[in-house]
Amino acid sequence: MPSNLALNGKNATSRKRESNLVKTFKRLLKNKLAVFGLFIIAILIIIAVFAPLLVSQGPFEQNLSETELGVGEQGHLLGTDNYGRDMWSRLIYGARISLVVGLSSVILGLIGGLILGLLGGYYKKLDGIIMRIVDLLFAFPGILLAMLIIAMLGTSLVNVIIAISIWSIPGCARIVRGSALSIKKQEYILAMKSLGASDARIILKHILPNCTAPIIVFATMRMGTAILSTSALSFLGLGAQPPTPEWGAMIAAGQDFMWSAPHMSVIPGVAIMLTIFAFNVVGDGLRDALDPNMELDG
Amino acid sequence: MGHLLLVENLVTQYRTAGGKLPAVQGISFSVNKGETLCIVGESGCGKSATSLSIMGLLPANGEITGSIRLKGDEIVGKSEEQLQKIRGNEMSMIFQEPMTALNPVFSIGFQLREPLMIHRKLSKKEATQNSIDLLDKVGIPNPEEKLKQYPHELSGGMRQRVMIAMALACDPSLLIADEPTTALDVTIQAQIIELIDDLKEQMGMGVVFVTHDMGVVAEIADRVMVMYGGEVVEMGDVYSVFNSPQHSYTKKLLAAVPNVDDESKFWLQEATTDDGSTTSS
Amino acid sequence: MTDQQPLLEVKDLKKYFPIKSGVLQRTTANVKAVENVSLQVHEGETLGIVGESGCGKSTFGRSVLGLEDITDGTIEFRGDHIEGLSKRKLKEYKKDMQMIFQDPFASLNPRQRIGDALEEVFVIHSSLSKADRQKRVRELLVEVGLQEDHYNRYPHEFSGGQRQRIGIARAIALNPSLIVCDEAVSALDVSVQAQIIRLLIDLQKRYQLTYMFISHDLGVVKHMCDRVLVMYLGTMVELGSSDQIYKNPLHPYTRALLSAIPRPIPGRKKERIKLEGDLPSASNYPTGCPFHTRCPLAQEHCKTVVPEWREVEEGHFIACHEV
Amino acid sequence: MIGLVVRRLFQLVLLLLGISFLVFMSMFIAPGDPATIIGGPTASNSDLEAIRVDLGLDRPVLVQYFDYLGGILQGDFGYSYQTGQSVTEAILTRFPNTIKLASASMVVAIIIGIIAGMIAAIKQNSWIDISSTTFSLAGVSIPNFWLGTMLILIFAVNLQWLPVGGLNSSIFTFQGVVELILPAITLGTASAALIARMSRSAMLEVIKSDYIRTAKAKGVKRWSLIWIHALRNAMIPVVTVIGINFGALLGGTIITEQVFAINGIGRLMIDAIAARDFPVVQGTVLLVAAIFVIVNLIVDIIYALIDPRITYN
Amino acid sequence: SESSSGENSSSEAPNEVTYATTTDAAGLSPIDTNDSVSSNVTYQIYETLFTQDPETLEAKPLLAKSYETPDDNTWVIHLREDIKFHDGTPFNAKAVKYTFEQIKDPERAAPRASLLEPISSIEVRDEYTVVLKTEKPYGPMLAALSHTNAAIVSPTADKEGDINKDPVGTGPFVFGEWVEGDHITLKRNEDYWKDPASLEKVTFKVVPETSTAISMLETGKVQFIDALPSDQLPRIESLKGVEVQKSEGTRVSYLGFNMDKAPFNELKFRQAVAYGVNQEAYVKQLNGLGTHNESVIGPKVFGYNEKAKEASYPYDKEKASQLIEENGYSGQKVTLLTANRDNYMKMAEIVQAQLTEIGLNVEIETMEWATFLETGRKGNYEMTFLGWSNSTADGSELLYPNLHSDNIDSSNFSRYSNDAFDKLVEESRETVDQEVRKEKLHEANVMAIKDAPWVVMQHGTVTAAYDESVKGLVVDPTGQWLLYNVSRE
Ligand SMILES: Nc1ncnc2c1ncn2[C@@H]1O[C@H](COP(=O)(O)OP(=O)(O)OP(=O)(O)O)[C@@H](O)[C@H]1O
Ligand SMILES: Nc1ncnc2c1ncn2[C@@H]1O[C@H](COP(=O)(O)OP(=O)(O)OP(=O)(O)O)[C@@H](O)[C@H]1O
Ligand SMILES: [Mg+2]
Ligand SMILES: [Mg+2]
Ligand code: NI
Repeated sequence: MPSNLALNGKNATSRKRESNLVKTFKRLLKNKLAVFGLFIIAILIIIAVFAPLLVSQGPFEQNLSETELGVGEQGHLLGTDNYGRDMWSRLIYGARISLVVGLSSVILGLIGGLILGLLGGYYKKLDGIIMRIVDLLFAFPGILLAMLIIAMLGTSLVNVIIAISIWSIPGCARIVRGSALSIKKQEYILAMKSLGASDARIILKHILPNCTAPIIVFATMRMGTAILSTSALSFLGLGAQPPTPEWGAMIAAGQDFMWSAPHMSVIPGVAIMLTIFAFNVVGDGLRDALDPNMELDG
Repeated sequence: MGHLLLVENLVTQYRTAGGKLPAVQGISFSVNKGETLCIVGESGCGKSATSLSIMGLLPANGEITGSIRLKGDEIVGKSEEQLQKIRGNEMSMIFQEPMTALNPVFSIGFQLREPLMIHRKLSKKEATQNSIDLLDKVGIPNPEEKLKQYPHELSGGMRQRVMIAMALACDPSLLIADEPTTALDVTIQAQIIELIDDLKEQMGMGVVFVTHDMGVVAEIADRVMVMYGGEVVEMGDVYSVFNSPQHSYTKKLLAAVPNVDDESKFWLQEATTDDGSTTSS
Repeated sequence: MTDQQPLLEVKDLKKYFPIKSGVLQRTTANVKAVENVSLQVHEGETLGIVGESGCGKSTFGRSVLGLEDITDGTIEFRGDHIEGLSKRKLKEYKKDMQMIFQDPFASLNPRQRIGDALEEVFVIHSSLSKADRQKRVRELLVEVGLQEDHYNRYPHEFSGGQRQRIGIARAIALNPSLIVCDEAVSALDVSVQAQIIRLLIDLQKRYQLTYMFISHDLGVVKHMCDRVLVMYLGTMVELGSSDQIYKNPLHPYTRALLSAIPRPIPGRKKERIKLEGDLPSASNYPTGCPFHTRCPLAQEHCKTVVPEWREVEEGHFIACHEV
Repeated sequence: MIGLVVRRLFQLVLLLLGISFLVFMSMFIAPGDPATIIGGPTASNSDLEAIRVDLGLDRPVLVQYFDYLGGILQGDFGYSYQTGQSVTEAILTRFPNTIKLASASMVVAIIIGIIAGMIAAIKQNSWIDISSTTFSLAGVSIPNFWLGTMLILIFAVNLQWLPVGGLNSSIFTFQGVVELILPAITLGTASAALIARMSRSAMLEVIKSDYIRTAKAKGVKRWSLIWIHALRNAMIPVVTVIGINFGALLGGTIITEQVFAINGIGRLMIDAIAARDFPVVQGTVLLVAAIFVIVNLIVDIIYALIDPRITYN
Repeated sequence: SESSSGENSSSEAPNEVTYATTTDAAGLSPIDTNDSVSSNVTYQIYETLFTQDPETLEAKPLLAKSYETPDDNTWVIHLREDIKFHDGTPFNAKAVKYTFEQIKDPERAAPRASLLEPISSIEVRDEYTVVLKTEKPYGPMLAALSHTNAAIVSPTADKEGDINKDPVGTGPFVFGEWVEGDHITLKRNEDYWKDPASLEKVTFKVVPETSTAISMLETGKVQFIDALPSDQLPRIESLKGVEVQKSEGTRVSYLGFNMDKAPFNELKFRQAVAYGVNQEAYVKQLNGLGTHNESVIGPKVFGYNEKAKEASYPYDKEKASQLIEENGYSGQKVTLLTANRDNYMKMAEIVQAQLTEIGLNVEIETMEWATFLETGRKGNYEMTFLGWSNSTADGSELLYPNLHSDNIDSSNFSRYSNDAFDKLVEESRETVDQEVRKEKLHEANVMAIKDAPWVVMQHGTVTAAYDESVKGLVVDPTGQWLLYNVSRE
């Protein structure tokens, strides 16, 4: 590994210019924690994809005579739930849904939030109106919003993603706007204006990259909240219906069994934590890799 | 012995994506009490790197070997805590970029008072009074009012002067000035140079002065050190360097000085005689 | 020359900055950064602007390029008012007017490799292919005395002077008609400085370029500029050809300035004119002649009457009662 | 700045109008009928019709809305469908509890968050950093419900140090503070986590800047270097997060109020939504919106106070 | 508000009981409320003319002294004398007339107006005699008059104030204060017409989360909780110093078909499902809180007959699969609408798995209660779970609203319509002779079991957990309890 890295270093000195993406990725790989995070994410994806090959009992198979078994009991790696379903099986099938919901709702919410936040932060004229829209989104109760979505679009996983995305928008918008406001005052923005750069270019190429740090933190943290909020939504009947395994819903279901079978809520909780841990450390690493001031290890 | 500052075999390297970049390649020099050493040299030849190394303020990707001694006390390898006591007090520095070197969210007054309150243990009131005097000394009009302003509200030259005032606040034994007067008009520049000269004489302050302006060098320097590509190519008494430069780079440098007293359109004449090759490390 | 349409005509330009104070951030005073500046700049000439630091040179330069919301006055570029131009039109003009910023570090995006930063200029204003753009950038780097392989470095990996050269490269990239050079060469050692200035002069010759050259280095100004404007506290105090200003400085401030130039001759005793008296500030603007508080010639009426801007000889203007 | 405040308060009125309309409409679009809930599964159709007439639900939606607005102009926010209590009264009795809870959690979140974040940044990649990160991530992955119940179990039931639930005493008494501890931790943890991560990240940016180098050159002590020079610069994104979170906290008090048997706005709102008790939903939503806007106005003012470069004209 | 809870925690002070309820009362007027939490409170404050024996559920006079039925359509009720409402208003025939008319008044929109709907006139014969007339005989009259929502209120208090906020009855406890959303306190009625209650003060504390309530019970902050969720039972039973009471209740939970939709309108399909559902397996998951009995009318409800069992379709997977296969239902896609509360989710998950095994393709659709109610009423579903808490414990009160065709589009969610059944139910309501009624109800019950609009999942258990110092608490099969006889030691 180290010799490899040294070699990369050598390559970079040569005139050949690598794409920024590759460079960033290489820098990312130098961060041990981030590599660990990537590793976890890779495992999660593999598990999600190959779920059927990794289980001995299907995620829906009940066995009412073997309920609430503890971890490792009677051949169940992670025990069973209150219907005698295999927790391990449910957990890894659940990864499919939770990862998709978490990732896509965060990405969608991010897109919405970025658009609103950047426009509001950059254009003084739009700021008022956009921030009021954001306030509106904030103040409008999430449950009511979800109920509206059910009423208008029906209940499906896609609509869950829509609901959670909309929830993520105002927070993201405010954070981006805050950063944009201060970056806008920097002299290099003035310099770009003097070069005649279009607003779009200034916003996308100069303001946006300089507010990546808070965005990354927000987005990676939001992943966890997003997965958890699916349980609130499935309560309304929006989202993955039982017995579909889905981490948020699994935690919610396990809450009634906190005394008799704590593993029912702890296991999906740990899974969520591990997931967002992975995304967070990768996010951290990415932030460092994107930061030109980053300390290079020598 | 007896040198205020003694630098031996200083090597400063920056780690970059393209490997290690040696900005300073084994230089040695000394500064005595009450002496001004001017460092001149090509842009990018390692002057700032030298200054930062002495202060122990290299960026995170910088590393240093060799020995730097202040009053016989080794600085290389000192802990941050130990350096804290020295910085701003025993030695202080004026940075090259005035815009980013001041904290944007604190008023000038706050930033000026700070070294006084830390090292001199002055009360806020005394420190304020002292700050006003300092701003006055560096030629800033209306100092009381300026204390309440923020860096972005000042012109480049004023920020530079605030930096200077800050560095001089505690009458350091060693002042490192990295192009302190480039952003200043000549009248203010003259005033600052005089101020530094005075302090040097009165307090026996040693000065390391980095500049491009040969006029300033001629005025302030006791000794001159010429750097090129991270190395010292010439060092000596200001008179001897100016009057009989040895190294070809020094010669070129002196030849390139625009002279106000000269009638000719200087560069147009020389345009053909110089190939203008300037390669940095 | 005077019969020709000027490239740039500024009339009665004023730029005030409000000073806010207190928790409620109320405007309590104004900083008069630029006060009543009017002048013309002709195609192909170099106008030097010198003056005390803080006298409004940078602000003036930025205003001319439309980077500041000016308080009052008009700016015409090639006969068009740039204050009221549409965005698209303005972009066309921007291509024609460039600025080299005084603080090169702050004016570079810290997250952009300088190669990309330079390339971006071409992306904005030309339709060059990517390969061509990169080629041009390499050429530019070399032209300003940097190396091609600096392409992939970030701004913080350069020395002060190197950054300044990047700023210069960016400004000259598109062959604009007007470049405002704000302390463009101050951080360069004299040999590089000479090279850059030669480059600028060369470009000027080739493309009829016009410079507004803001500098504290009076030596450079002398050799570089056709005309020189001396500013004090936001106002114009003297304007004339380079020869007129250097050989026959009339305004007491100009004289003081010139006398303070350090000469590269060690040991020479300087006989500079020391300015005594209170330093006024832009927010505490003196009445009458702005210079009267420090002027060695000041008379009673200087304190109350604003001196008239008058032509003392062909093309040599001055604002002073006493000369 | 006064202009900003006046302008914002004006916008607040418009915002509230917009929200009230949206809430009103969505309650009608959303499935579920208040009369069915009051009547229960037993009620006959005629019973339900009588209830509807009684509540005025038989009139056209817009008429009901304008009626409602008319009431608001006279300071009348309507009456609960469920209990007949005046909405103003219902809110006033619960509001102090919620504000107590939300503010206490915010204080907990800010203190823990900023300290943890800053320390993590200073010791980047050390074990302190990693454990602070892990703590933060646990903070957002633990559902409030779980955390609250666990805290009760440990500190109230097993150790018997703190009460199980309820907010009955004045905040200025010892008992009042003791009662707040567990709920505030429960509600504040997730925010603390986000604030910690944000502070860390902002701090890492700031710590590399030139002005920190300047401060070092002045010999500023490490402590004030970080907690004064760097912190204030790092606060800008953090303050945003705090503002956002305060809003989220107000909305998110539901679970905490539920677990700790606190009689607050969150529970009032969620119960009202579940029962389609429109007037109460309206009232609580408007209140939360108003607080949210005011908090964010304060955040914007704090921006300008922290960063002198930001001005509002 | 109440004095600080800090003092409350030392409510070892006897003569006081705090009860934790998951939701607050909607109101304190028996006329204007219909929810069980409100009845729990009003039950202590107001009294009805008759009351059901907590064990046998037979109606006994309470505020009434006696009654006679000169003909099937006339009920002459003699009232007890010298009883006063808490506000001093005398209790008399006028008060009864006033109360009943208020319940029946459409303007008042009383949610339980249907209780007294068959009554056509209310006459005051003298100060202490009231005569109720019906158009058709009304069998469950006494059960209806025993219903908490038919409790008698003080006419003065109702006319002059809001009894929903400030209740005035004749009961053993008088209203103290109500901090909405937080707690209600009642005080002992010192002038009660019987001996005053032993408890001086009763607090109904709102604790929305059962697990918190259990913790409070454990730490002594509350003394009494009821309607224990089965999943929490192991924890509650493990608590020291806490007693748990469990007894059979009247509540029935069932899987209902929407008989308007195919194939749910086909008997064969319903039979297959009925055979395929293993109630025993489900009930086992309830930690003893529920009994398996496939009769629609439960053992604790008037009209139950053990023989009903013979009509049922006991669990038989083979038979179910066979029916599915023979009638071409294999792989039939079925949506199982489930409200997100009580034990419905549990039923749904288990039944889904069981029906999948017999070859159906079942999907669960969850809904929150309000949405569910509307959807259910409109019949926009295929199969769903529901329950019925029979607060009068009378079979007519179960069969009429839930399965009689009159109530399609309202409370007859299954949209079951069977003329013969309807007739039997009507007869059970219109007969005064209780023995005849019982027989009719049994016949109707058997018919409903055979027709299988419902597959009964369980009959409920009423539960309470209380501090061992609480004595004399009896929870009746409808889940109600009276604190009059309760004391603390
Ligand atoms: N954003 C601002 N807010 C308030 N005052 C400002 C602002 N920018 C500049 N000023 C003030 O305007 C005056 C002119 O500033 P300017 O930067 O134009 O000076 P300058 O001539 O370029 O000086 P220097 O040579 O030192 O760069 C100064 O007094 C400065 O303090
Ligand atoms: N942080 C850094 N990372 C990598 N390389 C750097 C860094 N800072 C400076 N350099 C490089 O180190 C060399 C020396 O830089 P230094 O700043 O010391 O030059 P200088 O002599 O001060 O020049 P100038 O007069 O232009 O300021 C330059 O080639 C520069 O590109
Ligand atoms: Mg330098
Ligand atoms: Mg300037
Ligand atoms: Ni001319």
